[in-house]
Amino acid sequence: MAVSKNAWLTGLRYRGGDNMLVWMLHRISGLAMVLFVGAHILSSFFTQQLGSTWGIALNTIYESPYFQIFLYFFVIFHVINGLRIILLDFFPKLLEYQRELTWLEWIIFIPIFGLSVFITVIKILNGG
Amino acid sequence: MKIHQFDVVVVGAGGAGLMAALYASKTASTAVISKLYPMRSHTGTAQGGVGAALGNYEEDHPEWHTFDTVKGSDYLGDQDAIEFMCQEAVTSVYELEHMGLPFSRTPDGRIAQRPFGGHTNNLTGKPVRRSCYAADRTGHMILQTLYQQCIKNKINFFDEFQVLDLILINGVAQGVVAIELATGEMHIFHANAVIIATGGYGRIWKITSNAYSSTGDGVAITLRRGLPIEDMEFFQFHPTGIYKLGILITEGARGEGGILLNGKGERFMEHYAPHVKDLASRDVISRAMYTEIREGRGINGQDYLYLDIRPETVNKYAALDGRTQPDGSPYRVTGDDILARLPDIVDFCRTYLGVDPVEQPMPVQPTAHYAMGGIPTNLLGQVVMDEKNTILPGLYAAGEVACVSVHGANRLGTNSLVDLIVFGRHAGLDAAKYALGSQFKTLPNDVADFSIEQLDRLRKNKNGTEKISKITEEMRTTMMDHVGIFRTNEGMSASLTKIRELQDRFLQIKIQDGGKVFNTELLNAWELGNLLDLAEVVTISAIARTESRGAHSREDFPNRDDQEWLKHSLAWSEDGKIRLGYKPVTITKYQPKERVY
Amino acid sequence: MKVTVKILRYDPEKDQRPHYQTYQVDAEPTDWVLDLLERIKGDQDGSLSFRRSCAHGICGSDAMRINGMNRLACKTLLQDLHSHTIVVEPLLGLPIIKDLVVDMEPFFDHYKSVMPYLVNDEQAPMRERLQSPAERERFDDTTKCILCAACTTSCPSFWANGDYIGPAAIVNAHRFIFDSRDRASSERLRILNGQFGVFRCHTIFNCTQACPREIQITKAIGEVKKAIATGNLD
Amino acid sequence: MRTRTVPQPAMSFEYTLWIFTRISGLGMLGLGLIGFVTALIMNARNLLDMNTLLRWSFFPNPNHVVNSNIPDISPGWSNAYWQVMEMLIVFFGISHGFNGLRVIIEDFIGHSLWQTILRGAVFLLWLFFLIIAVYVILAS
Repeated sequence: MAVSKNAWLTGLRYRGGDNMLVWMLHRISGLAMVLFVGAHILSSFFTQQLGSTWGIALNTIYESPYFQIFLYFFVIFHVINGLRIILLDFFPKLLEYQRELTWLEWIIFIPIFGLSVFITVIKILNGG
Repeated sequence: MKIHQFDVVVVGAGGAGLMAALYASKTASTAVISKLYPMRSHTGTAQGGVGAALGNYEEDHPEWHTFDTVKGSDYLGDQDAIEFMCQEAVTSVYELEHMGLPFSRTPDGRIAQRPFGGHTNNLTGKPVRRSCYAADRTGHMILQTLYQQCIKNKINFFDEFQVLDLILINGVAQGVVAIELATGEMHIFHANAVIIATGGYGRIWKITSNAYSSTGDGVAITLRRGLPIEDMEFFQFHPTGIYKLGILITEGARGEGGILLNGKGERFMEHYAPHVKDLASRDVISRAMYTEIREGRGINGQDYLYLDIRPETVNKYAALDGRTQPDGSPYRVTGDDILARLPDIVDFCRTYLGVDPVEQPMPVQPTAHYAMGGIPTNLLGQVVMDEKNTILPGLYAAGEVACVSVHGANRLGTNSLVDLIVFGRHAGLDAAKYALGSQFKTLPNDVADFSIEQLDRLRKNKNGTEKISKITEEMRTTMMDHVGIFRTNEGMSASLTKIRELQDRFLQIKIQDGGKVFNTELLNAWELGNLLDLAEVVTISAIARTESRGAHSREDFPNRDDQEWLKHSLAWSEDGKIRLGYKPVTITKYQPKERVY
Repeated sequence: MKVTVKILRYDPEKDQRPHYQTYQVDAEPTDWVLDLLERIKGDQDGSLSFRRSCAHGICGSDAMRINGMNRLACKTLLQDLHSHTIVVEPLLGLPIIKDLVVDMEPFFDHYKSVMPYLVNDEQAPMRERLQSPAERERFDDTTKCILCAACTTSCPSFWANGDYIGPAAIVNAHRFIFDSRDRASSERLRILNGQFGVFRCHTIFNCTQACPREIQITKAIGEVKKAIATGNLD
Repeated sequence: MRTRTVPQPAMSFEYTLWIFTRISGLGMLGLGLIGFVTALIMNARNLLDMNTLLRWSFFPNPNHVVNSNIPDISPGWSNAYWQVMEMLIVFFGISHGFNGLRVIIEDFIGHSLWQTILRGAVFLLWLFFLIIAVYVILAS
């Protein structure tokens, strides 16, 4: 009788607040890091134990400055957002100021990430 | 078609219905049938508080409450019932508190109370703090608390079932017929006792504080089943509805010191009620406001006035009145106090008017609010069916739908909540006792036929030309214009003609929605039929009563006439005609006097 | 002014899937979205179904998705939407019965599962139980809930998994957990400590943003989490 | 207002991992900071550039910086202290990450067989990665 709800993609059909974007980024960055670190551990293992060449190839990608810009974004964002969440868990009273805290988060994030990108870009320009 | 069997069925899940169900379910198997989810009921919009002489701040007695209610009713209330209600109010409020109702508190942890219109210290005549409140959402809290307790007691809820008909077998109530909104299926609820608690019918009027769902279904159903309805000419207009929208601004706003101002910036209530001024009873203030507007003293000459709760205004007039805090110091408020005590009012004004009441006055006009009349009952909530108060076995009514009558010609603020907790409780207790002591009767096969026929008649009108919205609009306008605060024979007769014309046109109504699932259009049409029937009864009862009393005020008969009219009117529907009858008012302690505030 | 209203319609007796239908309506900037729906139902298409009752934001009947966000139709003024096109859709995450009417049963089932009622078997005094204004203030915010489901159906955790108890149920548990008269707080905390309890909340704040009563929902949930972690109810 | 307390509910699986997520997140940062400071004490200022120092702080494994174009640092640095640091960080990191993966998966599934299967799979992956990571650390 009733149509079933469509859980997938519901997020795209709802206009959430600033914090929904932040939450999505947290998930995406977390997932991405599980992927990098997992692959990294695997490649280290193969390089070390089997002297496999694809491990080295993977490491080369990691160490390329272009890739590192992504990595910085995910790591720095995940860390700062994670700290915000922990702060809110310890002091629920701050939850009333969540909007301000989210702005603060971006205010902290942007210079740190900007600096990292700046350094990396300089490195690329210097021929990496 | 499904058949259910319970000892007691309660129709309606507002305050009275839930209260009745809660008490009935202590001994009997109970079902609550409601066209809305319980939390959607109109009780939830009640704001200011529930009156009970707890005396948490100052001296107060149930006897004073009784006298104030009798006086408020313009001596039309039955005094035995009023006395009973005011005595029971105290224990009922404590009981609600024990159920978990989050009342606001006094500094020493007791239930907080505030002054309310018409509630006075009988010795000094000054307003007394009698209304027990939870900020300005007392009704919401009552509804929540009762629903929570019903969940705790595991009561059977049939949410979104519209009751269409009452089953009477050999003069005994045996259940109801209902349609399930979600499927369009008919259900028969077979029960030994039926409690009707469907609320009021304020939707007859254009400017109303009532919900879309306040369509008087219970009253219309019993009227169609040959039972009388009482005192239908008395319908309360609340003085302070938001201009044009009718959304209520609680009397508590005036209890906290709010002042009504006219276009000249005058506090006009001084002229109409020199003793209690802005805390006179509602009919008095509504009439005063109407008079001010009609004499051109509305704001900018328009048809509204200001309700001012800005701290500077409140403090100014409180000083003029010599009002004090409970500890004897002068009464003063700040913007934050207003916000803490009336948060929802502030929210409504910001949302709907774009006005911040702490900084600007609120435009208000009287709004149709509460039905004093309804299904006649006795003290235990049992429905009575004639002038001699003969009981109809197994049928009960409580809340706004019922007329005990404790409100008489005009209800005092806070007494609606008192009514529903006291009489809801007794109806529930007595219904359970009665149901457990009686046998189920066999239902005939055609019990649902009348309901099905009513809906089919609406549905089959494929070539209809009339629209629900159009007829509704015309009915509400004519009732507002002619059967509102001030009434004349001429106007009401015109209105009656109009209502009858609309009833004819109603037969030509066209329903576009042919489906079964959640067919709100069909049910809205059925509700409109109820409203039209009730509008007719209201108008006929009002034309017949040639006096002014309480909320019924006639320009052609401006005085109260106790010789002729100190009696309740009853109306029956017989072969499509309304027949009127009358029954005496019970007077015990208080002889009718002139009513001055 | 003319306003375009785009409504997600679904009639289970006719349609396979929900579809959008567009209406043109005359409106004033101070009209509410509910007025528009009433006007459409009254003048153009009687078969449009939606719930409504009190029409001023207290009963919680008409929560729906308006321009992508959960709101009460009777509390949303056109002028606040800043748009001449209004998209009205049913709440997400609950099955649609018809048009804008969704099945509320799963929502109420979650609500009922947190013991949303006062538990205190001690002998009650003859008068009221005492409670200081500060103790009363402690849970004031969460008593405002009208069970409109706007919060629960704005929660990504609930969309993903209907077993999640949802913000509304936690709010109503909070109202009793922090009530000084109640004696079943630890039982409620135990329920909320389960797999589909408070820890499925990822502080996304859609609920707080959606709440028409402006309850600090995420804060309430945070306080419940903290109470689980510390056992402290202050 | 007197303090109201209730007996804490028993540690549930969900709560344990919730609190672990916070602890491990903070833990990784803390360990990184400790590593950073100890590396500086061990004269990292003259041996490593900033980039490598950061990488070292969070993964103090000689293998990890081995093919950077910096002087080989393993001789003086390859000791038990760094191995313990590294193992703690790796344990926190992998657990934090796979728990996050579990949360994301379980946000989408209710009580069902799938839940058990996927939970088992995540557990096995976690164990697998933990073992090889420890192996790599000890073997380098």
